[in-house]
Amino acid sequence: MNIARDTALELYRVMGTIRRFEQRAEQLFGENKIWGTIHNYSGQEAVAAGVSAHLRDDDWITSTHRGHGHCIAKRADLGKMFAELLGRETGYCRGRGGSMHIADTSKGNLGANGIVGGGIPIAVGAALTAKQTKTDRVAVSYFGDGGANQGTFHEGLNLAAIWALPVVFVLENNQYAETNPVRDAFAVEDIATRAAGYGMPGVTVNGQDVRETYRAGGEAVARARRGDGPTLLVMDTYRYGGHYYGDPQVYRSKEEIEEWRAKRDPLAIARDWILTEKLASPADFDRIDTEVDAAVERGVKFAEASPPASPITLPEDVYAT
Amino acid sequence: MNIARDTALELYRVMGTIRRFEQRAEQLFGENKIWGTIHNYSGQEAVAAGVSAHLRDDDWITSTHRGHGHCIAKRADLGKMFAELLGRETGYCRGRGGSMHIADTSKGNLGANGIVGGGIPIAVGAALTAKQTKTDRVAVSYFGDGGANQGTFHEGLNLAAIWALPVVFVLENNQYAETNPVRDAFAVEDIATRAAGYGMPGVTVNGQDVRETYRAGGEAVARARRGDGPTLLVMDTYRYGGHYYGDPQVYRSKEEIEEWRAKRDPLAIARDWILTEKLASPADFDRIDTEVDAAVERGVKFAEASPPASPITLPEDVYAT
Amino acid sequence: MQLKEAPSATREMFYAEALGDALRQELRRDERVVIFGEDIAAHGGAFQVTAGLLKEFGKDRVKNTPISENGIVGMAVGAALTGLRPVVELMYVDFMGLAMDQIVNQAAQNRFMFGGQARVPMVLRTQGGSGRGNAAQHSKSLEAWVAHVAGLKVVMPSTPADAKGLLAAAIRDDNPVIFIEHKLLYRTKGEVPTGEHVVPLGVADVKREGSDLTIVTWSREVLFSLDAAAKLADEGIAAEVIDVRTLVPLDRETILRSVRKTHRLLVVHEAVKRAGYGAEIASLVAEEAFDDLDAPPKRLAGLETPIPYAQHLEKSVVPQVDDIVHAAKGLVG
Amino acid sequence: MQLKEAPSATREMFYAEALGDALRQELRRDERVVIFGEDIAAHGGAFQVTAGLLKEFGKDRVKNTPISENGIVGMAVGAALTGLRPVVELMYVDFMGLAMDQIVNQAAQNRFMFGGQARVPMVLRTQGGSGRGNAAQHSKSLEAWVAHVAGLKVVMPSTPADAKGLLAAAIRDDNPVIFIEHKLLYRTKGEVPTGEHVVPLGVADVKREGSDLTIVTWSREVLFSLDAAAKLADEGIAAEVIDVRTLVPLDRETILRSVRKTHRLLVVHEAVKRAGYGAEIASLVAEEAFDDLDAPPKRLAGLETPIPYAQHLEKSVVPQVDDIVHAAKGLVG
Ligand SMILES: Cc1ncc(C[n+]2csc(CCOP(=O)(O)OP(=O)(O)O)c2C)c(N)n1
Ligand SMILES: Cc1ncc(C[n+]2csc(CCOP(=O)(O)OP(=O)(O)O)c2C)c(N)n1
Ligand SMILES: [Mg+2]
Ligand SMILES: [Mg+2]
Repeated sequence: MNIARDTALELYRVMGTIRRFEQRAEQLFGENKIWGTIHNYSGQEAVAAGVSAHLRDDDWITSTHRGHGHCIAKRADLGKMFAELLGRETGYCRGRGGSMHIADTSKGNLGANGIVGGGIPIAVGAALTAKQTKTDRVAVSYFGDGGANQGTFHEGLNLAAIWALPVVFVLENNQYAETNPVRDAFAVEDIATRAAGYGMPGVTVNGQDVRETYRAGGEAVARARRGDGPTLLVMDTYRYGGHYYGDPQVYRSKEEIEEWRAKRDPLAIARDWILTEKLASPADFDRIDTEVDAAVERGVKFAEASPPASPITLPEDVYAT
Repeated sequence: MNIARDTALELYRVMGTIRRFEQRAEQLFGENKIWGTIHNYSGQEAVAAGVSAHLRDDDWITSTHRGHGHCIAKRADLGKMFAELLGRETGYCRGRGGSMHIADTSKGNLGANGIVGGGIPIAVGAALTAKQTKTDRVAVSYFGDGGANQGTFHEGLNLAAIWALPVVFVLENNQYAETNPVRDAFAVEDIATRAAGYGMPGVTVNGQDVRETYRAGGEAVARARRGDGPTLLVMDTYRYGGHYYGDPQVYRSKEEIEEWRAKRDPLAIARDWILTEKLASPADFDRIDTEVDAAVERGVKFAEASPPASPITLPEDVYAT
Repeated sequence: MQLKEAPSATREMFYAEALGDALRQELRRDERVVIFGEDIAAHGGAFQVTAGLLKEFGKDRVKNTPISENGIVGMAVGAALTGLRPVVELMYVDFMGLAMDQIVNQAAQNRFMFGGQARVPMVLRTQGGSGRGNAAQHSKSLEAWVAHVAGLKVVMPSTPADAKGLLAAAIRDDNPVIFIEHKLLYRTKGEVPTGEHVVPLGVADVKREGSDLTIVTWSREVLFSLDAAAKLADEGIAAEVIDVRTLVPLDRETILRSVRKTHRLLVVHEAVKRAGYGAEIASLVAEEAFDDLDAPPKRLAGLETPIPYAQHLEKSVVPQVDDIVHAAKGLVG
Repeated sequence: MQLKEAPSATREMFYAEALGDALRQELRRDERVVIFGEDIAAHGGAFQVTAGLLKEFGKDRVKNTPISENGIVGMAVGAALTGLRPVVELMYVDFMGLAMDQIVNQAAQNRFMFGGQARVPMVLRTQGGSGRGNAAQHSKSLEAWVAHVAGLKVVMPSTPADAKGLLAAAIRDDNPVIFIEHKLLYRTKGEVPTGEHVVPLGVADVKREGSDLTIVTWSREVLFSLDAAAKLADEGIAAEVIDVRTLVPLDRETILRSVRKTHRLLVVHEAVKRAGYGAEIASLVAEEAFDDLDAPPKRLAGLETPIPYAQHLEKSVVPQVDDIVHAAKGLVG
């Protein structure tokens, strides 16, 4: 598959933005400006970037507790994201949600979700809306290997399959669910085989190479948009950080982490590819990196300058009137 | 597979007992002696008879709302069953459970279950006990095609697979879940393909031929007993009655029912086989039929002579002391 | 009862029929309304509420689902978030046990967690209660669970007219509404407006006036309470019977006003007494009208046992008419 | 507090550690005890309660599971029915939404539905509450759901010693016990008997004596209430603080005895007030000790909103020490 220069650089920019966003979030966390927990996506950037590149603003996604990447790839405003992490009134969720619930309905992001597997049927429902209203909108549900053992996976995939709904199930197999390695949670090598039991295609994808995630995502999204029904994409990937920022990570070795970082870093792979194919020059990357840094800093500034979330308005967010 | 005369006749007897039990239950229902609802198993007798023939009294089963057959095939006392249906103190559940909750823990029947799919993880738990206590006991979970679309199916099969627990999953595909035909609830032809997604064998079986159910059940139970892990058996079968006794059955045709009754009746198939192989004579069948009738009548008598369930003792069944 | 417009003609309908009428009315009125659930299409639902709707509205708007409670409720959440107004049916309220995650962690909280960005206009129709010999997994009364959850509304109609009007209001509401019918009310009859009929959520209905005690109740126990009130009247006791109709939002004023008049409260419900919604009402009255009470606020509710199967056992664990009479006399006497 | 035997030596422990001590004690004592849940083995659980147990008892008795809440709770039910005594951990009480079917339709009701043929000796350990910025899906207090269910017992310890003793009792109980810890108590400290320690279920603990009002509370709000009582004492108000410890069975006598002495009741809990368990206690007192009350029974509890993320918002929706002081003064003054 040939990917044009603009697309290639945009994929790189999205991935870079995710990485940089999270580095800054970790700093802010270290400065005690972020409360609660953050679950970082770094290492997995190629998945969200490659798949969501095919989505329009009126397409939907459902995300997870590890949602920064999905949110950014769906073109969220970084300022509102940081403001949310900082509990500000200008945050996406006015400080009610925090990292684990950032949603941006204006861009079709139906929310990060603290319930593992919880977003799957919600994406199916969005796809039902698409079909029911006779549009060609699609829904993408991102979830982890852990989510794939929840009942919602089974029920959601079956519902989507029997009605050929326009939804793409993106299983991010980052090798662990919290501390539990995939080998302890599955008795099957290739998780994508599960798709056959629902009568839908299942594809295993190298989730570290954005060319692959882009290609597979493109095919699955196109299939959904055409009305041909759902697909299960199993993306092999890896999270560099612990389960959450601060995780002691007793369950894996430093070597394993280093190995993925050194040999399978999605940003490095993209850079190599783009340079090798001469789609851009090192100077282009420097420019993008600088722009990304600036955008992230603008976001932090916006957030820090924003007022704290108002407690007085809490009730109006409980019930709509 | 060669099945000895005694076994063959015992399989026939169990199937005949189920059929006769339910005919009598329908009569009693018509006489307003049974309260609530009954879901009859007639038509599916070969499944429970063939599989449970391999079970010892210290093996376990979990059953469904359509549980008479499973209960009888696990060698329950007919009198206590009828007494339960009649709400008597001598019933298996002292009138607390009724048809939908008959249990006989003395024979390892962990209960009919009114929650579709509810028994699946319970059977997995029983299998965990078997393994944990280092015995060769096994658990069989009976459930329907409808149950196969519940999250519990997915979670239960995966749990059993990753720990190689001694459990056999018997999916009774009787073509309908209440009014919903299998073709509307699955996008896959062969439900047994789902087993592959858990890394366990999946076998589709002619559920009307007790030779087949006996053979497949025997292999799966033996595999579990050996410690080689779970199996999914998909039994193609049919219920003659409606979903419940009295169902108007708008969702299927008389012809379809007649076709199954005429060509695929499990009792007729068994009889033909046994006669053809000269394992027994027509007189043997007459004798068994008479004995079955008598046993069922004794059961009804016992139940009708029993006192009504006592309300005063209800609290002691809520909490164990 | 407040009607949105002057009641047009009425017709005697079964409760089940009136519910179907509301669905028909709303399906016609708003094409975003879709209904789905197990066996609701050709069969018309386990209690025949949706009978005939498939024919009029087609299988895209009246949809049978597989047996996947958490999945279908989650699907309703997603559909509601994205522009439909789904009405999903759970065949028995007991099956909420399978779907509580989507009901509570998602439907009820999405709007709040998203800082008001979203609305979740969905109705979860289900039915509960005992009285049909369906035993412990098909007879519970679980309204207290959902009434405890911020973000949900909870409706439990007792008459055919209320059933129609409240269901219409629930469908038009922009929040997730848990709408709990009663299996033994489906075949009860009453006059129901045949035209558009909407009963606002949050308004209790004084189903009988009286001055000696206030009976606050809902769902099937309203009928029992009215029967009890008639018997009490024979003995010279005038019971006021308030049907709360919606547990959330609760019409506190109507309840407090009545207690300030009668000085005695009896709350009656079928659900298990311990931590039931009756405790909320008794506490409310004790807190807000303490000085008006001439006797302790009393709850009469289900015994602390699962619902047993046998008919005589089943009746022994939930309040019957005579139990209400007895409790009321104890309070007044 | 009643001890099964004379307290041996004590040692200062964290609440989390004390829970681990109970698990160790029971795993040693009874080989039928097995524990499983998500991330409880090598990692020691999200709150380090099970740290070290894998090493001592091996992976057959201390088992990591996949993320399948309904499945693993159901597995516990099956294991309990067949002879084990499983202790299953749900990482957050909010996840009960996924497992309510197995908790309620199966665990709680099996014995009853089977006419007493079975016992379901299992413990579901979980933790709830706000205060860590985990937002609405990881901060709820849901004890009212399970307290409403006939067949379940419900335990919520507030101190390390109670945590150990009550968990041991729960494991030895022949019924399903929902054992709810609090995420902000894990790092609190207290003296805990190092030897065998069992605190019977159903016995409240008067954690502070007083004569002016009775504060009935549980879990983390016990600590807040004790702090509030200290502040009140400075102002000359003597509050009695009762930690119910087990919501089911409830020690009604201790509560009623206290109210008969103080004549004033304040129930304090973190869960949403509407249909919370506080309503049960306030109603109980209003029903049983009406004439002893000199003021309306009062509930101070969570606002009717999901738990928000930001720290200052989070604090604003659940009772803090000063809120308790304020409410108590309002009651006494
Ligand atoms: C229903 C539910 N169970 C458990 C948890 C606790 N938890 C949060 S993330 C997580 C692991 C999820 O693993 P996976 O789906 O692979 O996603 P990853 O974290 O690897 O991205 C767990 C167990 C939860 N949030 N929700
Ligand atoms: C959780 C749950 N959902 C729905 C029902 C209502 N219900 C009872 S039986 C049934 C159909 C079950 O179909 P299947 O599993 O194929 O079993 P069959 O009746 O065909 O034996 C349904 C929907 C139920 N009892 N439990
Ligand atoms: Mg993972
Ligand atoms: Mg079926």
